[in-house]
Amino acid sequence: MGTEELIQSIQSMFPDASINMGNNFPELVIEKDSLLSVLNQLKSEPTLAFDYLFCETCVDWKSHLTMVYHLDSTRFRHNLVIKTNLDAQAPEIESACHLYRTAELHEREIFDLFGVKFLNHPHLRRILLTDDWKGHPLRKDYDDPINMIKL
Amino acid sequence: MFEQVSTSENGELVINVGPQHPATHGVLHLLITLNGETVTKLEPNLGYIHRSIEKMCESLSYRQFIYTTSRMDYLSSHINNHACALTVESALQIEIPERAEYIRVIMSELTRMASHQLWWGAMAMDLGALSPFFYAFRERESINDIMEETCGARLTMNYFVPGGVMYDLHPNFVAKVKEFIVFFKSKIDEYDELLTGNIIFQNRMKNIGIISKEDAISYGCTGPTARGSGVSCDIRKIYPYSIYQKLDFDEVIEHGCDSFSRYQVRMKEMRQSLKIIEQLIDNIPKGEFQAKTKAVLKLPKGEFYTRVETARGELGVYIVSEGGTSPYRIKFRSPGFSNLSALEHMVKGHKIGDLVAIMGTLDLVIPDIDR
Amino acid sequence: MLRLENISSFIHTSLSNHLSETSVLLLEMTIIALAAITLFALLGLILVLMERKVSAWIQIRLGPNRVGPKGIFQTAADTLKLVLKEGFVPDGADKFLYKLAPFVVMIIAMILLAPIAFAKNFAIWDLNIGVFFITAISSVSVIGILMAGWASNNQYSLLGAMRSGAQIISYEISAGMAILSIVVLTGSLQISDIVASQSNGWWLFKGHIPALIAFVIYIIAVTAETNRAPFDMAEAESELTGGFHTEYAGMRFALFFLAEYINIFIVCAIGATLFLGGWMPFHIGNWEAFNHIMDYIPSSIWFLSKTFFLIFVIMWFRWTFPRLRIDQLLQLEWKYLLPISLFNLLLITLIAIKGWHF
Amino acid sequence: MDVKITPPSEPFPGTVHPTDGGGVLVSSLDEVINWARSNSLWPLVFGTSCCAIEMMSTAAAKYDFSRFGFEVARATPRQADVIIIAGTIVNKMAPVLKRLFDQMPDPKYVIAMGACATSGGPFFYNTYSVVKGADHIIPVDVYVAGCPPRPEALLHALITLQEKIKSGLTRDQIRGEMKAHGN
Repeated sequence: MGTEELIQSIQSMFPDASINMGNNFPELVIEKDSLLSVLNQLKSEPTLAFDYLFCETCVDWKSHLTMVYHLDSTRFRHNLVIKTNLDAQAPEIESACHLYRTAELHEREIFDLFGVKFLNHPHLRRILLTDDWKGHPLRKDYDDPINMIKL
Repeated sequence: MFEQVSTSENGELVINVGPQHPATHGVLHLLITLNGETVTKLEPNLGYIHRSIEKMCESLSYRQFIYTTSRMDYLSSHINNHACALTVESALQIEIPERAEYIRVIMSELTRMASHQLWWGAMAMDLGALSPFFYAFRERESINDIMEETCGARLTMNYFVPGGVMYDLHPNFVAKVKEFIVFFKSKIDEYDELLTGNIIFQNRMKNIGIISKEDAISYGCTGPTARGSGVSCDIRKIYPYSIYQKLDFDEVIEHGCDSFSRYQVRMKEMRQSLKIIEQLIDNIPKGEFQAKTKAVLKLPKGEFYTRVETARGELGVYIVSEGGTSPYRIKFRSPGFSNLSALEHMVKGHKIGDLVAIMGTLDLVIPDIDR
Repeated sequence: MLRLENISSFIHTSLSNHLSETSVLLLEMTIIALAAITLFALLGLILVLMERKVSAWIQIRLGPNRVGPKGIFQTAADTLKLVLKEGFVPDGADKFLYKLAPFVVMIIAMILLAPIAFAKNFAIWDLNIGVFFITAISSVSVIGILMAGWASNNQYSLLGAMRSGAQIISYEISAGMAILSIVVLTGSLQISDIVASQSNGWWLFKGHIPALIAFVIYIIAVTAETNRAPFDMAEAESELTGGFHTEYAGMRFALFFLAEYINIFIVCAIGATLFLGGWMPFHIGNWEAFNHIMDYIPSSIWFLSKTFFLIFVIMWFRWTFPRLRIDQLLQLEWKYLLPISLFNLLLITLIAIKGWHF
Repeated sequence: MDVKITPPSEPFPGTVHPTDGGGVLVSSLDEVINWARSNSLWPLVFGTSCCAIEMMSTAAAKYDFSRFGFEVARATPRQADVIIIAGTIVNKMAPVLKRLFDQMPDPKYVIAMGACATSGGPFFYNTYSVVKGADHIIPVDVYVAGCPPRPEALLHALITLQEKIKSGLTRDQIRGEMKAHGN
């Protein structure tokens, strides 16, 4: 399936969501509540078979956070990026780790560095920093006057 | 008098492996629960070498941030640099000279071999065979010598820059690489004789640390870890970058799903790397080694993602640019991080000795995981 | 000619001329004790250095060569440093057992030295149940290791000690069977008798293939019993950091370290005595001239060279093989070595009864 | 241990009475002890990042630090004499490093290998988690420059440490001597 066809078939699956071509991969922007159902459909649909989540991360846009999921299909070798916006004050989203086991550690990392709360995550705890760490360092407003020496 | 030996509720022994433990190859901390010698639960605790590279990169320019990636997965530093250079180049649409492409691929493959050699020695050491480590380092030193002549460093090269490579090749380079190919071809057979056929080694590796194809995909395993389970995931083949398209080499896939398959994949990959270098070393085109680029690089607004195949698996570089001289957000999708998440699945029900062996076959580099 | 037996008898006679029988005995015991301790220290130094040189040779390195000529004082420096290092008891350890354990291991290694014949007519105590004595005492050494592992109050130590317990007790059986096969052939438990029975050839050659099998089993079993790689379960540096001696430092660790090497020496000495003729020179049939030259070499040299050859073999194992897993280790013993050695013992008995050996 | 040691650069306040040979035994015993300690430095297996690989190279056949008797790398801090901090120390690792150092029995020595362990190195600016130099946590005897240092540099550091132990001087005395020499 070419990229054009892929975009069309995904658009027909999710008429509400917007999809357009990014620099590298097609990008699908969805509502955060529909994340699990979208992922589920993308994974189970035999012509798409997005079975491999190769990157999951978050971007802090100050006004809001954006969760970014990079999907790949090991059968058809096509990729898709899913984006969904979260509230900056109390970011919350369903965990994808029941669909993609790799999300478990990635989500713990995002929780640690961005403070995104993943619902139904088996053990959401800090992973890279110490348990008593204050703040989420990859947020743009994070500041640590003691440890960080600004250049 | 006595402090109770720490046990879980049902009387199982809880042990901290790491952060300082010879088998973790760095500062990984594993909290394992043992029933007798059998591992019933394993929980990785990371961050003992979390150096906040992603945060640092947000204040570094696109030329500067490459050096931090050499220190991430220091065993395949060339390949990490390659990923970053490719991202910047694809964003700015820089055409790089063919000579630079050839140099890059040769260097990457040399790095891959050096990394696998170190893995071979270190894994054998985990299994209790101490001598292979020294043999592996003998070969690795000759690669280091080649690198040092051209790049000026032995480990953290910072040789690939956006637009090509930093310096031209050393005049001795081609002769030395050819010498190395002949030398290493005999040595790699020696590796097989020494370890692969050993009955103790085979018993320690076969049917240990099983991960099925589906699980490997779900856990996001890449590189030799996944290819040992029959997943085709070599980025050089499926999403070719640089000049890999033109090269004749095989993606090594084993279907055993166990430690031994992962071992075999790496051993065969070394031979494939030799094959790639053999194809290239005589045909390095003449010309520029670096394209003309602006002194200050500014990426256009947008998001850029590059995937390359390091010695451990798929490295992804995700750059979000706001149009400035430094990235707005940068994310390194490191292969070790995902491979590590499969560790518990592989280790459960095995003995503590196998935990060490399985970790050896995953070839974890902790700074790559923690970043 | 200067032979060890002449020296000992000279000392005995010269002392007896001047002193009463009791005081001669006491004095001789003191001399022997001092000699044994000196031998221990020397053996420790030599064997550790040998291990490091052998490993360096196998691993294409040079090995220690800076401290003293060719690095021969390296282990002396190490020992002195270990003795001078801070000795302490970790918090929460069972202090009494923690301090006792290295001495238990050490003393057992020392007692084992008694019946070994270092040269012709030169043994500390040539008792009539020598072989039995050795098997009995050597199985006690596991107590020291268990003690160390338990008393350290450290999970790694505990695991290492438990592994070691299971391992030593298992392999004791095979080692015992292998020793027994020679006892069957000789018909005596006394070391001097066993050596004397090999005057016309070593049991390794005289006993046909069953003796060879017994020898191989013996070497495997004692490698396991002394906790050497590929059976170094108890220490397993890459798994358990240091096994039972994880919490030991300084002098006490040095004792464990020393005891390991002394144990290797002893098991190799016993192996050389039982299978390779002890201090007996190497003779070939009726090559009179050759045999005469062989006789000219002192018996102590024969004994030591055979022992060190076996030690070298065991070191060679260590630097070549990967480690077994604990269940594979026990499987090897109970499923393979034990049945083989039982069957082998039957064969040897048959050979001994029928007199098929040379 | 807040003992004030007079740096040798300052003149001794008072007169020194020479004794006829009384100190020879003690001082030569000290020399023997220092000789033993300096020639038997067993390193702890401790590597956090890139420098660990160069430490391994130093152990390997080409550079071979076993020549000096350093090859008995111990996995447990109880039996180690020198801790080579090979790599970056981050905030989460700092208490672990301190604990490892505390677990080592005296006398113990520390080598800070590489720029990260010396000062934070390439991770000095704009990082929230890197300790800017391991000497914030434990006292360091010898610093090695480089990112990562070459194996020769580590060997040199180990030999320097040997010399330091052989000299029998304390950290403060050496510092005083260096000041006197204008370093």
